[in-house]
Parts: sequence; structure tokens; C-alpha cells
Amino acid sequence: MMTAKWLIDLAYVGVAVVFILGLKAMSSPATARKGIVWAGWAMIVATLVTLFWPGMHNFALMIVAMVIGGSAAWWSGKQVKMTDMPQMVAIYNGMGGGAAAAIALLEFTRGEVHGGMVALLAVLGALIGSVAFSGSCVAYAKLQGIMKKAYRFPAQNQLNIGLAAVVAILGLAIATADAPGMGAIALFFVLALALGVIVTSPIGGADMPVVISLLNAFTGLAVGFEGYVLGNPALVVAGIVVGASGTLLTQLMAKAMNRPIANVLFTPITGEAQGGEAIEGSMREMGSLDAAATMRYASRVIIIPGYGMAVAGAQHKVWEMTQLLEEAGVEVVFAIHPVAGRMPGHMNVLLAEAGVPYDKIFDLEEINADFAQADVALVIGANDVVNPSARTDKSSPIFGMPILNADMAQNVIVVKRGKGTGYSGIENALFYKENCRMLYGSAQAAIGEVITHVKSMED
Amino acid sequence: MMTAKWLIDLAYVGVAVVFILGLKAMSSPATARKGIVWAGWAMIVATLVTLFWPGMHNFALMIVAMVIGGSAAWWSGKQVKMTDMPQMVAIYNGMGGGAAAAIALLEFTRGEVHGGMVALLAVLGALIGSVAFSGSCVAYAKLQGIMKKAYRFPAQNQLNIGLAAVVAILGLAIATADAPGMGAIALFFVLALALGVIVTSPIGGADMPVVISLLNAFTGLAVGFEGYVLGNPALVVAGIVVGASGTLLTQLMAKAMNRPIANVLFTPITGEAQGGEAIEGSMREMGSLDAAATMRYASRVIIIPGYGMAVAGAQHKVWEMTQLLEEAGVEVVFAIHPVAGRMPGHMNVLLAEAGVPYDKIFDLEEINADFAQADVALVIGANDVVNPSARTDKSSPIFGMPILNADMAQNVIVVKRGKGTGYSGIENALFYKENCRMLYGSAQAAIGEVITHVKSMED
Amino acid sequence: MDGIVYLYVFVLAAFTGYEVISRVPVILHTPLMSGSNFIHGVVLIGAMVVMGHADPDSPLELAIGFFAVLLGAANAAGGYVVTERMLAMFKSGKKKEGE
Amino acid sequence: MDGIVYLYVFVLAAFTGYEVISRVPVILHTPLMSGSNFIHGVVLIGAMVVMGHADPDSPLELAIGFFAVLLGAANAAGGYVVTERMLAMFKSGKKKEGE
Ligand SMILES: NC(=O)c1ccc[n+]([C@@H]2O[C@H](COP(=O)([O-])OP(=O)(O)OC[C@H]3O[C@@H](n4cnc5c(N)ncnc54)[C@H](OP(=O)(O)O)[C@@H]3O)[C@@H](O)[C@H]2O)c1
Ligand SMILES: NC(=O)c1ccc[n+]([C@@H]2O[C@H](COP(=O)([O-])OP(=O)(O)OC[C@H]3O[C@@H](n4cnc5c(N)ncnc54)[C@H](OP(=O)(O)O)[C@@H]3O)[C@@H](O)[C@H]2O)c1
Repeated sequence: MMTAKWLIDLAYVGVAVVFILGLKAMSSPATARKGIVWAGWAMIVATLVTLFWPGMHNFALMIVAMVIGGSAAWWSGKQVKMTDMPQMVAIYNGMGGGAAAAIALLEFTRGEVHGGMVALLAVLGALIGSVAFSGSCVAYAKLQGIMKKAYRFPAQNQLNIGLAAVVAILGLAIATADAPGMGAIALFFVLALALGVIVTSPIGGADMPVVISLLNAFTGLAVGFEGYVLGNPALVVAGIVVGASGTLLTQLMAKAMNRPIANVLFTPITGEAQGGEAIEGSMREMGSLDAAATMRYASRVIIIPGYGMAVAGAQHKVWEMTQLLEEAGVEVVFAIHPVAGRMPGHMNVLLAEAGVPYDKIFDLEEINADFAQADVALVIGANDVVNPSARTDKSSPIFGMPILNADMAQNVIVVKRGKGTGYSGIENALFYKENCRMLYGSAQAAIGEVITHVKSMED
Repeated sequence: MMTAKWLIDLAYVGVAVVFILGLKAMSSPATARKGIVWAGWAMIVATLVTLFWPGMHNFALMIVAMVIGGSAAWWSGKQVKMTDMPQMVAIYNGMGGGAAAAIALLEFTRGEVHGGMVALLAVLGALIGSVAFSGSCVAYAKLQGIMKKAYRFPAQNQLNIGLAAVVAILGLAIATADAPGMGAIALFFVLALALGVIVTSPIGGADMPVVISLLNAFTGLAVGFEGYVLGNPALVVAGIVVGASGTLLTQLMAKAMNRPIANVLFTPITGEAQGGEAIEGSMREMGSLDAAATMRYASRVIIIPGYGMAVAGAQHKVWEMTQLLEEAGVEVVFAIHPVAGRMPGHMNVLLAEAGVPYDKIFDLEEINADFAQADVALVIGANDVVNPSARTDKSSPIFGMPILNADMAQNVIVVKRGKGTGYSGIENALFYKENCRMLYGSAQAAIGEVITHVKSMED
Repeated sequence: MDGIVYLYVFVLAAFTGYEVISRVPVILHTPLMSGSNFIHGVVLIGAMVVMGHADPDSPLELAIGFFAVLLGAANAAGGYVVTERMLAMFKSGKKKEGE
Repeated sequence: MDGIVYLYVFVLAAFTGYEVISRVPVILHTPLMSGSNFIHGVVLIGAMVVMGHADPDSPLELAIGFFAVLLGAANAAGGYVVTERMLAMFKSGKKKEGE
């Protein structure tokens, strides 16, 4: 039987390598899919060889658990709409955190960990995993619309810190105790779960992607720590790789949103407008016929999609319009701001879903110089990412965020429903500019009308 | 004393991290120097904490060895000329390999390793380290001109493989023996050293940089394996990082030279010309005054330095000329082929030594499109890297190697001593082109004359 | 000693994760998030091992183990499906233009 | 078990070395070669440990240990000096132009 264990260990090494290579393959859209497929096979191998781990029993129940958990997740993952992706990622992530916490709980229940580094990391993993579990559930509930309000306690931050301190002290006591009592252990888990809930509850839905990414890194760390407790380096490697990459990803997102992570967690945006200079002048409306004509007879159009396009689910219509315009000889490309929408790469995923090839899609640095040569910049449900105040108005909450230079195009057409502000809740100077026209309506409907008119212009 | 050991282990972790960060800092010229300085401090820390390793003695002798080895290397490293860098790197590398082999030898002598993975890796490290040691000494001797001829046995490749097989079998026997005899151990080391010598002896001086890079990777592996034997993960990490990076570097070099590593080792270039089509036409000479005038009144000059500039040590003169031309309003930049010279980045190091700022230096991909707009392409002691046969002549040994498009410039001026061929030993079609003129002379002297003439033209 | 080697594994894994991710373009950040989410689904094998060693006569241990395996499997399966679905949508225009 | 953890260290270190180097521009390949040469000079600490445990009454052991430490120190010191000398020569033109 010892031989079998060695083979399993070796197989795990291979699995860890494939995981890393799979993540590496995700650095380019051309290889990304291959990467996840490899990683998927590695996961299957890991699961199968684990069945031969020496001295295991309870197989029947284990397989039932795997089948239920796996198939429920598989099915829901197949059903979910692209726009609901963030909450789905959140809930799967929470489950990983919960599994890590449950591993620690079982080890404690069986009295298998005591003293030293092992106990410390077991407790730490349990704490982080529990927070990731309950926090992710809250994130899911919010984004899914189950939990509508942002609950705030008075003195929220003090409460958070106080509870965290209590949990930490209790955890330390458990880690150093010779035989921690079940009561203390149960209390520890309950408080850790509560911590996850109260920390995430006050955070607004729009900040959620950052939180989800952070909780993803948390789960990675929890898995890594429990891997050490179990003496399973494959878990350590996979967990820590995700912990590190998740942390980096969170930082990149927070930076792109111009909002330090500490602010996301401790001073959530409350929804009230937050300063910014008042803007003089008025917005000018434009009909969909005029908009269609302007674009149909342009030679170069740059489309800037934003959160509004996502909620309207208008990406298919937008791509239909793009193809019509291209048939008419217009050059159409997409300009994507790094934080357009509500999750990183949000617009790319939606446009990809609609079938837009990724070589028509350019990011901020690639395209910003081209606006001056464009006849039309078509802004669809985007707001903050084209707000020129970010360049000049020091009092604006988005001051300093790089923006897409839509205002430099010959004509700007903005599709939105009304005078609603964007995520940051501030006015947009672009809409008052001389060369800007508003095409009011929900994105789906407005673009639909434009399509009808463009079709009628075909000769 | 156990506490001390833990502290040492922790310090080693820090050292390993700093080493990696130091290597990482070398990815840009702006941070590279900081990187090596950090790594240097880490090395000092590692050495100092090791003095506190529990249960050590022989300190006096140890410190004598460190002082002698360290100061001799320090002094010679300070003295060496930039053009002699490759052999210096070779010899330091050989010493590392020798140290790894000596560690293994001492462990075997003391009968401290037997059986299992430890013995196997100890033997492997000893073998690789010995080969790196003697091979590097040969490389040094060749490049330093101590060993002039390329010694070839009849049936060289069979001999190499045969000896390697004998050493491997002997090593395996030692690794699996309960108490290997000193005779077998001594024979093993002698044969391993001999293997390093006979493998490198037939290789020509020009192929040496690839071999040095490969031996560098070897030493890394040897250090990593001995690190495992000693239970010192810092050695493992540092050694394997170098092993992997050295392997990659070797591949990059071999690829840039259009010569697979296997060819370098098993079918060394013998010096005879190797095919390539005969070229018709004649070369046209040009005096240094004409050359000076052509460049002085050009608006854009691209300089292509090659191996000839390195042997002539003409980089300072070239930079002096560049500055004169720039004062006269000529735009001068440098185009560096990845394998110009005899080691990767050779030209960059030399030009940097002369004080050429690195933002005047462009590599192949960056500059190749610009030759068509250049008035003059000045080729100084370069040959293969501007040979247009690489583009068209399938029979040429350099067919397929990307080259600098010097032939596309308005005028081409080639500085070389005569009709000597380059490293690959073939004719160069560029020299026979309509727009090409030869300025014969050693680079140092020829550029010196050009400088005098340019000065006399100043108004 | 073992602990120290694990420390190296921690450090190197963190470094690797950092390096790998710092090369991923923004366009792929969402799939990357769910892809790394999938990777930590390997917690499933840890859950299997602890459940496999749970006392078959203790309903509490079995229940916790069951829960751990169920959650781990859901993490792995769900993470895979959504990542694969998203990545399958990314297509280059090259092929299309050739049509 | 220890052996397997070391295997992870090997694999991750190799991966790290590969990743780090694949970002180095050709212009820095020679300093990089000598820089990585310097890094494996850490073999010095291994040499120190074996020499420190050599039998003080055995001239053979002492000689081999002496040799190992001498070579290791030379590798480290020499590798550092030449790398630092080369890198010190790389200057940006930005500052110069400002003069
Ligand atoms: N990408 C990320 O990772 C991420 C994460 C969290 C937060 N954020 C933040 O989200 C913002 C993203 O900017 P953005 O420009 O994409 O969006 P935005 O600034 O939030 O603006 C969205 C606009 O879309 C309009 N809209 C809403 N529903 C619509 C519909 N059905 N049809 C047409 N228009 C509709 C709204 O105006 P009406 O109400 O008048 O229609 C609103 O002005 C940034 O501030 C960013 O910092 C991004
Ligand atoms: N960079 C690397 O890592 C590396 C490593 C190994 C091999 N290589 C190989 O080396 C070659 C490098 O190409 P390259 O164009 O730089 O050099 P090259 O093709 O070797 O040509 C050098 C030329 O310089 C001339 N020369 C020699 N001494 C001179 C002096 N004192 N003054 C002026 N000219 C002098 C020679 O002609 P005369 O004799 O007529 O003067 C010769 O034609 C490639 O084939 C490459 O594959 C490169």
C-alpha cells in the first residue's frame, strides 16, 4: 500500500504542474481555453487517484456527496446567464472556502491537530475559509437581488474590528490548547461566519467584484493552509498560487477603479452624490434616424460599451448594428475601458458572447490616440469611463482615473435612458459638450431602432 | 542551539527570495544594477549566518579558504577587460561546479550518503559539477588563447557517449552500494572530469558562449542536487532557478544563432567553408575621406557593430565618431543583431562600456523597418548578421536566420580588414551590391581616420 | 525541517502565482478570476481524504466530511463550467474573415 | 514525504527561473549569464557546512573541504564583481541629454 501512496504523491505533482501551466495559458485568448481544459483533466486525475489513498473508507457516502455537489454546480453553471457570472463565481468560491473550513472543523473534531505550526495554520485556514464562505454568500445574495439593501450597523468599522479581534483571540486559544473543547470550536466557527457576513453586508453591489476577487484570494489561502495541515503539498501549491494571483488581481481591479481596497471595505459608497463641480449648459437630444444616418455615412466609428449595455443585454443588437455598418463600408471598432461594466473584463465577455471577434476590441492604451481621427464615438450605456472631469476636476471622486477620449471624436452619440448617473454618482461634462448628442432609450431598444433605420438606408 | 538553526533556516529563506527578486530586477537595464547589489548583500548575509550553523569547527582554515578564493576572484574580476568577459564567466562558473563536486566528494569520503534518492542525487550532482568544472576550464583556456587548437579524436561522438555511459554506470553503482570504496569514488571523479574535457575540446571558440551558458545551467543543477543532499533548500532553490534559467538562455542563444544545441556539441564547426552559392560581381573600395563625407552630410546613419569591432576594441572610437556626427546634425543610432559578436548581448555590453546610452541602441525587430529611410548603414566588423543570403539561399548554413536589412539603406559602408569571412565561414552577398562600399582597415584605425576627416569638415 | 521546506513551497508558489497572473491581459480578467476559482477547487481532494478517514460510526464526523466533499466538488465543477463557457466565447476574427 | 515536498520545490524553482528569465531582454543576456552564475555561488554556504563538519584530524577531509570553500567563494565573489561591473556600464541617455 505504501507504493500506492508514492504514486499518488507523484500524480499530485503532475496535477500541480498542469494547474500552473493552465493558468499560464490564460495569458492569451488564443490558448486560454486549452488551459482550462488541461486543468479540468488534471482535476479529474487528482480526484481519481485520491480514491486509492491508503486507509480510506466511507466511499459510498463520499461519492454521493461528489455527485450531488458536482452535478448541481455543473447544471447551474450551464444555465447561468453571462450577466449573472459574477454572483456565480462568488458562490462557487464560497463553497471552496466552506470546504476548507469544514476540513479544519473535521480535523479539530477528531482531535487530530494540536500545537505548533499545524494547529496555527489549521485555525487560520478555518477562519479565512469561513469568512470567504459566508462573505461569498452575501455577495451572491446582493448581486442576485435577494438581498437588496446595504445593511450598515452604527459604528460598523469598530464592530468589524472588534469581532475580528474576538475571533482571532479565540482562534489563538484553540491553536495553542492541548485539547480544545468542542464548545469553543463551535463558537469560533460561528463567529468567523458572522464576521464574513457583517464585513460584506454594508458593501454596495457595484463594489462587489472587488470583494469577490478578494474572497477568491482568501479561499486560495485557506486551501493552501489546510493543505499544509493535511501534509498535501499539491493543495498548498494550488491554494497559494491562487492566493497570490487573486491578491494581485484584486489590486489591479481596485487600482483601475481608482478606489483603494481599504475604501471598498471600510467606506462603502453610499449612493449619495459625492461632490464634483456643477456643470453649465444643456444636453442636446438626437433621434434614432439622425443617429443612424450619422453613423451610416461615417468612415470610422468607435463604440464604447458600458454598464448600461450589460444590464440591457444589448450586446447582440450592437454586434448586429456593427455588421450592418461594416457591410456599408464603415470601419467599426470597440474601445473597452478596463473598468467598464461591473467586473474586470465584463465588456469583453459580453461582446465575446455576442460573437464580436477579439481583434476588433481595443483597450484604453491601444485606442485612445485614435479618437481624434474618428467620425463618431458611440457611447452605449457608459458614463464614468468617458467623463472628462476625471482629467481636470480635482474635486471629482474619479479624478485621476484614465478615461476613454470620446470627447475628441468628431461627433459623440450617447445612448442612455435618461439623466441617470453612473456608478460614481456624478454628472458627466461630456454630455454637455458641443459635439455631443443624446439618444435616449434603453440600449436594446435604441440600437434596435438604429438598426431599422440603417437597413432602410441600404441602397 | 536548536533556536540558532531555525533562525539560520529563516535567514536562508530570505536570501533565496532576494536572489529571485534580484534576477527579476535584471529584466530591465534601469533596475538591473540594483538587483545584483541586493543579491550581493543576500550572499553576505547567507555567509555570515552559516558561521553560526550548529556543530561546526575548522573555522580558521575555512576563513583562510574564503579569503583566498574570494579575494583572488574579486581582484581578477576587477582587472579583466570587457572583451575577456566570456572566459571569466566561464572560469567562475567552473569553480561553482567544482565546489558542488567537492561537496559530494567530501560527503562520500565521510561515508555520509548511502542509498536512496540522496545518494542518487549526490552522484548526479557530482557528475554534473565535475563536467562543468573541467569543461569550463577548457572553455577558459580556449577563449584565453592558451589552448589554440580544437582537439578532435577519431570517432569523437562515440567516444563521448562511451565515456558518459561508463561514468553513469559507475555512478549508479556508487549510489546503490552500501559502502562504496574510495577507489571507485576516485575513479568516478577522474572519469567525470575527463568527460568534461573531451566533450568541450573539439568545440570551436566561437561556439563557446553557448557551451558556457550550458555549463552555467549544469552548475546550477549540481548545486541544486547537492543542496538536497545537504538538506539545504536555499541551495536547491538558487541552484534550480539557475539551472532552469540557464537552460532557457542556452536555447535562446542557440536559436538566435540558428544552430541547435546538439549541433554545437556533436558537430562542431570545423573552420572549412560549408557550401553556400558562389557570388558574382566585385567589391568596390572607398577611402576614409569619402566615407566621412558620406556620413557627415547624411541625415540618418545606422551603425551595425559586429564581432570585428569587439576584437578591435573600437567601441570608444565609434562612440566618439557618433558624437561628432550628432553635433553636425546627423541622427545616428545603433542596430544590434541578437547574435552579433560572440556572446549574447556582447555588443550592448561593449557599447555600454564606451558610454553609449541604451536608448540609442535598437534591436533587430525595432529597427529593421527603418533601414529603407536611412542614408547610410555603417557596418563595422559585422558580417554574418547582415548577409542577405540568409533570406534567400537555402544552401547557406545561415539560411533562415533573421538578419539586419543593411542592404536596404541608401548607402552601405563596410569596415573590415580584408576579405575575411565571418563566424560561419561563408561569402557575403551584401559586399557585392551596387550600393555597398568597402572601407578596408582594422576597425579602430579606420574609424580613427574617419574621425579626423569629419573633424576637418567642421565649419 | 519539514516546516521550512513547506515555507519555500509557499514562497515559490506565491511568486509563481504573481508572475503568471501579471501577464494576463485585462480582457481575460473575469475568466481568470473564475479559472483561479476553479483551481482552488482542488480542495476537493483534501475533503475526500479527511472524509475517508472519518469514523464511520460518528454521524457528526460523517456529516462534516459529507459537507466538505459536497462543497469541494461544487467548487471544482462549477468553476470549471463557467470558466470554460466564458473562454469558449472568445474567438479571433482571423478565422471569420477567412470565411 | 520530505522527498515529495522537495520535488515541489524543484518544480516551482524551475518554473520561477524560467518565468523570470523569459522576460529579460537580449541586451542584458551577458550580464544575466554572469548574474545567474553569481547566484549559484551560494554553493559556498554548502561548502562551509561540509567543511565545518569535516574531521579536524583528517588532512584529506580538510583538504577537500578547503578546496570546496575556496572554489565556492571564488564563484560568488568573481560572479558578483563582473556582473556589477557590466551592469554599472548600462546608462540611460535621458540623464545625459539633460546635461
Ligand atoms: N469593471 C469593474 O471591475 C468595476 C467594478 C466595480 C465598479 N466599477 C465602476 O463602474 C463604473 C463603470 O463605468 P461605465 O461607464 O461602464 O458605467 P456607469 O458609469 O456605471 O454608467 C452606466 C450608465 O448606463 C446607463 N444605463 C443604465 N441602464 C441602461 C439601459 N438599460 N440602457 C441604456 N443605458 C443604461 C445609466 O444611465 P441612465 O440611468 O440614464 O440610463 C448610466 O449612466 C466605473 O465607475 C467603475 O469604477 C467597475
Ligand atoms: N552572439 C553570440 O552569442 C554568438 C555566439 C557564438 C557565435 N556567434 C556567431 O557569430 C557571428 C556574429 O556575426 P558578426 O556579424 O558579429 O561577426 P562575424 O560574422 O563573425 O564577422 C566578423 C567580421 O569582422 C571582421 N573583422 C575581424 N577583425 C576585425 C578588425 N580588427 N577590424 C575590423 N573588422 C574585423 C572580419 O572580416 P576581416 O577578417 O576581413 O576583417 C569578419 O568578417 C554569427 O554568425 C553568430 O551566429 C554569435
